Amino acid sequence: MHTAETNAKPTRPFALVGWFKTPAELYHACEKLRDAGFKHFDAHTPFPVHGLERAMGLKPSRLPWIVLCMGLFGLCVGFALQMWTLGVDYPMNISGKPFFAVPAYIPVAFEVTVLLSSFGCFLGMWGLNGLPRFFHPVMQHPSFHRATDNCFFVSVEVKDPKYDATRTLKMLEEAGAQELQEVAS
Amino acid sequence: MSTNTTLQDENPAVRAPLVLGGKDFHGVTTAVSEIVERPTPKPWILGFLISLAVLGILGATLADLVGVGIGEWGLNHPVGWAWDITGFVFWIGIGHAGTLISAILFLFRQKWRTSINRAAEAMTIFAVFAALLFPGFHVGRIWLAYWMFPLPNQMNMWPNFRSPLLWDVFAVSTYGTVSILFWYVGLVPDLATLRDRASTKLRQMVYGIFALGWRGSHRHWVNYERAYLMLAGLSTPLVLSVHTIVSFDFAVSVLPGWHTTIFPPYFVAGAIFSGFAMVVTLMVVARAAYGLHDLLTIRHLENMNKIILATGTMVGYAYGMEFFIAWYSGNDYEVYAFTNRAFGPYAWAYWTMISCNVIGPQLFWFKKMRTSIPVMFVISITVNIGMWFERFVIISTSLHRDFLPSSWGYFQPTIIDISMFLGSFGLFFTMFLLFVRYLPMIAIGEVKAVMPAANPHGEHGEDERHTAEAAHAHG
Amino acid sequence: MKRAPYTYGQDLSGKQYWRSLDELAETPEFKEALEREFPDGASELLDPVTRRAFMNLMGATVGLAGLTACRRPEEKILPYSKRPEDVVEGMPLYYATAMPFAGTAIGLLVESHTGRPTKIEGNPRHADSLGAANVYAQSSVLDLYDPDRLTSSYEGKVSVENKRTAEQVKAALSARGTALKGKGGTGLAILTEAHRSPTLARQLDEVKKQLPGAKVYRWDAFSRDNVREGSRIAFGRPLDVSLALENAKVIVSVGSDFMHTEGSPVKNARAFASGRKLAEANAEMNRLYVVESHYTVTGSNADHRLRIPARDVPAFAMALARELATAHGVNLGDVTGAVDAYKPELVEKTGKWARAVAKDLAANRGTSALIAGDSLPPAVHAVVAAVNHALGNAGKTVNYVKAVDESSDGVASISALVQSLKAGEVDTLLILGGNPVFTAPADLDFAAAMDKAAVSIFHGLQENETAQKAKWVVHASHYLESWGDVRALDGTASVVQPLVAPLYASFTELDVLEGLLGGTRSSHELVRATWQAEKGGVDFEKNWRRALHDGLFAGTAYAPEAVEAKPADVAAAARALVVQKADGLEVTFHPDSHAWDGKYANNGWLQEMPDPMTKLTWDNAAFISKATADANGLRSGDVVTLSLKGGGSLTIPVLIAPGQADDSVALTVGQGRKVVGGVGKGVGFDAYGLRKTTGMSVVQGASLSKTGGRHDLAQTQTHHVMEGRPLVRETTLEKYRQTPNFAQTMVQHPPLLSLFDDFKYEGHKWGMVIDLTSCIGCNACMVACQAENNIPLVGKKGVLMSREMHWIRVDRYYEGDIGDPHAVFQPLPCQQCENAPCEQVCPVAATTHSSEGLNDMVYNRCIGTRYCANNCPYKVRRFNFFNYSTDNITNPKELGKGPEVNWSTTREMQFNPNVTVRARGVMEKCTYCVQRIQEAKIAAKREQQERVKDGAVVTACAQTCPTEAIIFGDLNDKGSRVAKHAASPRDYGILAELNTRPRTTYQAKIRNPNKELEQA
Amino acid sequence: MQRYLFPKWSNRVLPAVFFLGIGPGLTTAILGVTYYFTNKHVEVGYQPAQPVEFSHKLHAGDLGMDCRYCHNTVERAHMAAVPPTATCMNCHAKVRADSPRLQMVRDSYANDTAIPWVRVHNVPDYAYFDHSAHLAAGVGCSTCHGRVDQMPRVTQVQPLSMGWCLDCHRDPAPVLRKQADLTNMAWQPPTNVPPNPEPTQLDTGRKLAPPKHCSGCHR
Repeated sequence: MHTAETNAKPTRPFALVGWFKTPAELYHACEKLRDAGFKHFDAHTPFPVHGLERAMGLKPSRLPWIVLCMGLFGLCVGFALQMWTLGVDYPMNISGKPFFAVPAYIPVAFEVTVLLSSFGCFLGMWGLNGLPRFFHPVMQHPSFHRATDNCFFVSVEVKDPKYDATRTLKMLEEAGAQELQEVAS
Repeated sequence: MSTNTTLQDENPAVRAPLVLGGKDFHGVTTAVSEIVERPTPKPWILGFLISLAVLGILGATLADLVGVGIGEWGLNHPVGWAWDITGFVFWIGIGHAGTLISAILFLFRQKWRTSINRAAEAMTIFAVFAALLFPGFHVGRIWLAYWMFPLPNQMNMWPNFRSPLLWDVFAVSTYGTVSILFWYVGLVPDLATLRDRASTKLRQMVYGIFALGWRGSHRHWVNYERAYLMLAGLSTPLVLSVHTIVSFDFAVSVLPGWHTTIFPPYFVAGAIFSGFAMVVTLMVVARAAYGLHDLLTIRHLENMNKIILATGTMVGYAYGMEFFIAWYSGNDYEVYAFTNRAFGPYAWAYWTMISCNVIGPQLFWFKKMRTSIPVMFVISITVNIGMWFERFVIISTSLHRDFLPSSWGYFQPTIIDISMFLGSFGLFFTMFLLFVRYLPMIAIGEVKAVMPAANPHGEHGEDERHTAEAAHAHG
Repeated sequence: MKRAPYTYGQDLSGKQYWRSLDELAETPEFKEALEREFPDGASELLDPVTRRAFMNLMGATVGLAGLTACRRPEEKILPYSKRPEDVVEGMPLYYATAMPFAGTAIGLLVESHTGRPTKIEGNPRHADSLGAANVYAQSSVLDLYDPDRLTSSYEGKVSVENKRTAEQVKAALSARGTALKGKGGTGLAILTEAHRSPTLARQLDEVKKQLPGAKVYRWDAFSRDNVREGSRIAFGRPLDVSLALENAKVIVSVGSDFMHTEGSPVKNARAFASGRKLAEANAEMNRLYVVESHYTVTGSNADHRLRIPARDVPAFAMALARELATAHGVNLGDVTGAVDAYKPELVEKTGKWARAVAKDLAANRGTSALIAGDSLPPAVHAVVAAVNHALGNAGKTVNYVKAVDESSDGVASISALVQSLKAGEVDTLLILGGNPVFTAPADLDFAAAMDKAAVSIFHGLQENETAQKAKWVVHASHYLESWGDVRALDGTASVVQPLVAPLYASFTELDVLEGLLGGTRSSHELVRATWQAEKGGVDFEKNWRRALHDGLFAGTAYAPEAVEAKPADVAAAARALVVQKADGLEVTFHPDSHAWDGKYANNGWLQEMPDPMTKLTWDNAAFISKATADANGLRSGDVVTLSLKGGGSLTIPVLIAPGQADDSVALTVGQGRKVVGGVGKGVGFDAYGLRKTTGMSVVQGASLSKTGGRHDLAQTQTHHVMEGRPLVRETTLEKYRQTPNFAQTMVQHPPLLSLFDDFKYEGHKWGMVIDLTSCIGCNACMVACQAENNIPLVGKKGVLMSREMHWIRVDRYYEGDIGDPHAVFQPLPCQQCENAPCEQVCPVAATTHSSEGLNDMVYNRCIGTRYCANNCPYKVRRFNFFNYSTDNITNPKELGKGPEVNWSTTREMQFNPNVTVRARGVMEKCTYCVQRIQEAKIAAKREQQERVKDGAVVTACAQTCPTEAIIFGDLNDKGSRVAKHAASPRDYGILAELNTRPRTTYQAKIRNPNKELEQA
Repeated sequence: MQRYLFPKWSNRVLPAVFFLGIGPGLTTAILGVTYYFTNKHVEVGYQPAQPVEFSHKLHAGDLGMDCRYCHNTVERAHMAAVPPTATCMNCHAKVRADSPRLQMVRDSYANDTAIPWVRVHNVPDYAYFDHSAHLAAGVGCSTCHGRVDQMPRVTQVQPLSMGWCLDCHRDPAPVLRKQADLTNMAWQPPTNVPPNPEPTQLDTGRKLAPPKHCSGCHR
């Protein structure tokens, strides 16, 4: 049975985790970390805090490209399917319409496009986020359950070259972080 | 003058806040989560049992239809479709409001959507399920319905992609799938909240599994918001295409009264119209039942009533335009079809439709009316009745008297027609009640995000409009 | 392909029957015929199953889509042990035979699949059918397989314990015979229907010879007694009237429905139509005047129809004679004086008419025909005969020929029988066919009289009211399973030959009489003997086989008799004529279009076939005019009590029948049978109760009173006007000559352009043309289609829900005043559109276009969305809402009550093995008889030909059309009849403005009105 | 409050379920259906026991009797009828006149009862196959029925599914033979015949145009 307590005995720590009362404090803390050149740190918030990605210096998402590709793929599949089945494999005279009745094929092609794009969007997002991941070290922080309620967490990973147990701790405390503690990996 | 809307009355420049009662983040979390965590309320059980009973009726009906045949319905030659397809279009239409609220209003940055979009999306999905019943079971040999999908087979036969009915198959199934994805993506952070608040290990595990280990990481939020945006962007043309294609079922035919180019926009407007009416009906009840006055404010309801008024008027315009075009086209069959609608054997249905859809909603021109709970409740229900009749009128009155007078007929529903339609409500409400019982019916995270306190630049109650600028200043 | 039939063994041995039925029942074709859609289900469906079992069955069918090890269940092939001569499994055989019908006989060719007669066609060589057949002939095959037929003989009531074997019956008969011989036959009374069989006549003579005391009586609900009596008065001997209308330019029918129910209807219809075929614009056209009270098929085809109460019809005939004699110098001798009392104006609103018609007749001496209805009094027939004679029509357009059955007045005959029964003079009553207890005049109370006979023997096809009262019930053979012979109206003699051994070891009339006389000759021998005597000689065998092959003995038609008018007698009769005076409402009696006189009451095809004029099915009603209805405050469907001054009343729903004379109520007798099979039970109302010896056809002094009850009348067409839509396009001969292409220019529409290139149809290009000028609306095509294509019945409930399945329907529209409209007919099969709206909307491509332009419907691909039917502008597609073909097949009225299966092994024997039997949930429609097209193409391929020759394929409807109004063929073959017709300026397609490109087109209807009556 | 944390290994569960469970499961299901539920598997190889152990190998093979001696309706009718018992007795009245294995045949002939043969080639009832048409076009027996002359007990060798029919109707050239070879069991299709859009009857040169539209087979 894993609980916060059992995991709390750190053998080799994973990250320094603490939380702020308000989005504003978190925002400024992240700016600090960014300016200090930290790379491997993260914020955990109950809702997307506006502009935080800029404060953390994150690159824009690559998701749109995935969706675009899936969309184009869907479009081709949609048209190819109809063209081949009704035009090539078993052409039949239906209401005197031509075998390649392109106008009539638009709706289905469109729907397939949307469908595959959505799949790309859905799966792509979870893929990029590395989810589902049911266990993550930061969850071991005793108050972490409030990260989905009203606390704004920051976590700085030990593996970050700039990381120094004492200085980073101090730096965050000044920023107003609470319950700062290292969590085991 | 109703007191619920004070702020707006005092200073039009400032919009009424979306969360009342001075709630903080935790307050919001609790308000919503408690609904799920509280022990099951008696009224809920009662409602659920009733829905289950009605669902049972549906089961019996379907067994009869498959076992005996759809002759059990009142269909005949010439009326090959009646309550079945009426029910289909009716439910699909209802579904549309959900997507509209969650997707289109999202793209338009209408923040007031946040507290209603979750329930609305759920409504969409359940409505689509209810809708799928009808085309599914209206076919004569449902055990062969899978022939409508392009599966390789030893007959070397393929479906006919020229048929609007097949477009429907693709449109509706896509619509259902995408709606579910969209809904689930929105649910994940709230499921995480429920996971973290859960008091029993079982709940922690179940919610935990569906939360996929969400930990609110902002690196995730970045992809998440982009995904949400794009799903919204995809759903918007999708939802428009779905009812457009549904309208093609009729528009593509040669039947006077069906063969009409105005159908796509007309159907979409009608769908939104009926959908919002259904949302209002459900929200008014949920609001009262769970005391969500602070999150589902009068402003939300009023906005929806405005949309009902707008779309209702559009639909009314379409009704009129049909007649004009019929007359203007000089096509005798067209002219007859519409005269027959208004003054033929089905005139009663036509005038029910007009009074419910066009006349009723005009009350919403008056603020008193659109902010009065009882009034909007009644009107929202009559609108749904009216919209059911619209579909019935379009389908049956066009069919029962078409080109050759010799084959004219009249459709009368049988008990099985009625039980099928009734049963579909059983299905819908059973699912909806399960939803409000076990899932957060309001998007917790999104509501928090639109609270003034969510603004990382000072807690003083600012209007959200400033936030963006502030963010830029810092960026 | 016609062959002489293989001769049977002992027809009457039960063993033979069972064996033959097994053979039939197990041949592969037969297996194929049943339950095509659920092959695995077929066997289960043979036994009655409960709803649950049926659900399981459905489940099984679903499962079949998936379960791997699940093959179709093992199927047996049971070949013949010794294959009969000429039988090729899978190839039908055709035999020539003839069906006795009303006053004539219809020559037939019957299709037989390994011994099962399945389809009836007219015999092209037979004068009274000319290759066509009417509804009654077409549907008679169903009676053969009627599950409610008598399957055994009984001594006493029809019940298991009273069953008697064939041997016992023969023994009993000969015993009775010897007993009678003892007293010289006194006490024996034989009651027959009006028969036209030389052999039966011979047998009856034989009876009279051996049993001098025996008496033979005759009774028929509808007979031509008056016709013969009339000509007896006019010419001194009882002659029958055989029309030759092809020679007539002006035809005047005084209350005669000669095209549908009287005389030789098929022949008359053909002759009438032949005078109206407009090959080229300047062609001549005959003109038809009809005077009648009840709207008949003949009346609906009139160029001018005069609607007057039946009581005035005789007077009109007289007035016409007077007008001819006085105004046009037609020499009628003494008759002129006799009819002087009948001033044209005597009869309401007819003066102008009488003059105009008389003028027209006088102008066409020798090329006109005056026809009087069978039911009119002999005096009228006499006068009409005199007129025809004086006009020189006799022998040209109206032939007076030897009457086969000279015994006159049937009413007198049966009255006499009842007298002697009541007087106890009859101890043995032998009833050969018919149903006198049901049909005899009500005031005679035949039922009671029948009990007086010590021994009453009833011989008939089904158990009926008479059978129930009989002491002995002998089950009769259907004409398709018996040897016999029959003379048509014009005397043409045919051999009635069996296509199948009697299914139930039954007896023919000949067998019964033979049994009575203690003989042992089979009917086969008896018939041969008759014709041996007639056409004896060395080459008799050759003649005989020739007759069997051709279906008739060549040159047996009677020559028209040279007649001498007897004006004095006619005058006397005319003076003696008592014209009925108006007194309240009048009631007229007609044969029912479904049940005839009651003998077809258990025939589902006929019951569901809509009445030609009222489109009423599964019922009969009192037909009244709108005015009469309003006067009595009645709507269609109101149940009324109809009572006669002379006593007697009837409770029956009324139906407002446009064209019905005011103050005249038309009743059809034959429905409302009490003792009848599952189909006929509870259908309609028995009007015989009002029919008395005093008023067999018309009776005055009736009154209507509303009971307040309502009755559902199932009509296949509920809207009767065209709403000004150009569906049936018609004009007058005159106008047509000015603008022959009027029909094509009637509809203004933008040019019909297509986005796409048209498909090219290089091979065959099947098409159909329907000539509305020729169509008389007789419905023969509907029944022919039903028989050919295994079209199921839906029952009254089904028709009420407008779910009838007919692939071709005959639309009837009224034009003009609802009181006195004129009617037009439009047969409507699938139009086989080249741009078929139904095809593109089918999600599974179950209906597509063939390379020959057929709109194929594939039942086994159909999943039943009904979208195609919705999108069909012609509404010709039919949906199987239930398992119509198998559920309650013997009692269609029960359909729609769920699948309590009531399967009949004999009924299914009629199924055409070349057409799929459709199951529940699939769409069906006219296929242009694609099975026939395929057979013809394959036959051509066998001969290594690439194309089918014109005429090699003909659809069932076209084949049986009495007036050849339907023409089918290959439009690409420029020489074909259909191509020629399609090129005519009269040709148009309905709703062609939708650019559906219908392959079925119509020839506009042309009427030939008389100017003088036009300006009225 | 004790908070439940998922164990580390749980992170691998979901991917594992997908890649090891659903993935292979679906593939096998699809492949299974497309093979095992089709005539190829269900029909081919069907070899029921017959009431009389009639050996086509003996009669058609060793004795070299022509198919049409017994199935004599094949060129005239849509069905190649199973012969009447009388046909058997033509020979067996003398040959093996008292073989016990022919008892049923003799009974059938004597009592005029039918021999209940078991149908092997069973096309669905809504599909109308016509033997005479195919023979006239030059499609021989063995094309569909295989080497019957080598079958002691008849077995089905072709799926007789719609797709299988269509393959031939779309390009019949490879299976067409001269009329003389129709019943020649040993006939081998000529190798590498080019697809011929307008196939013709080899003896008469008649255009064949095998139907590809529905009503060609479904009525």
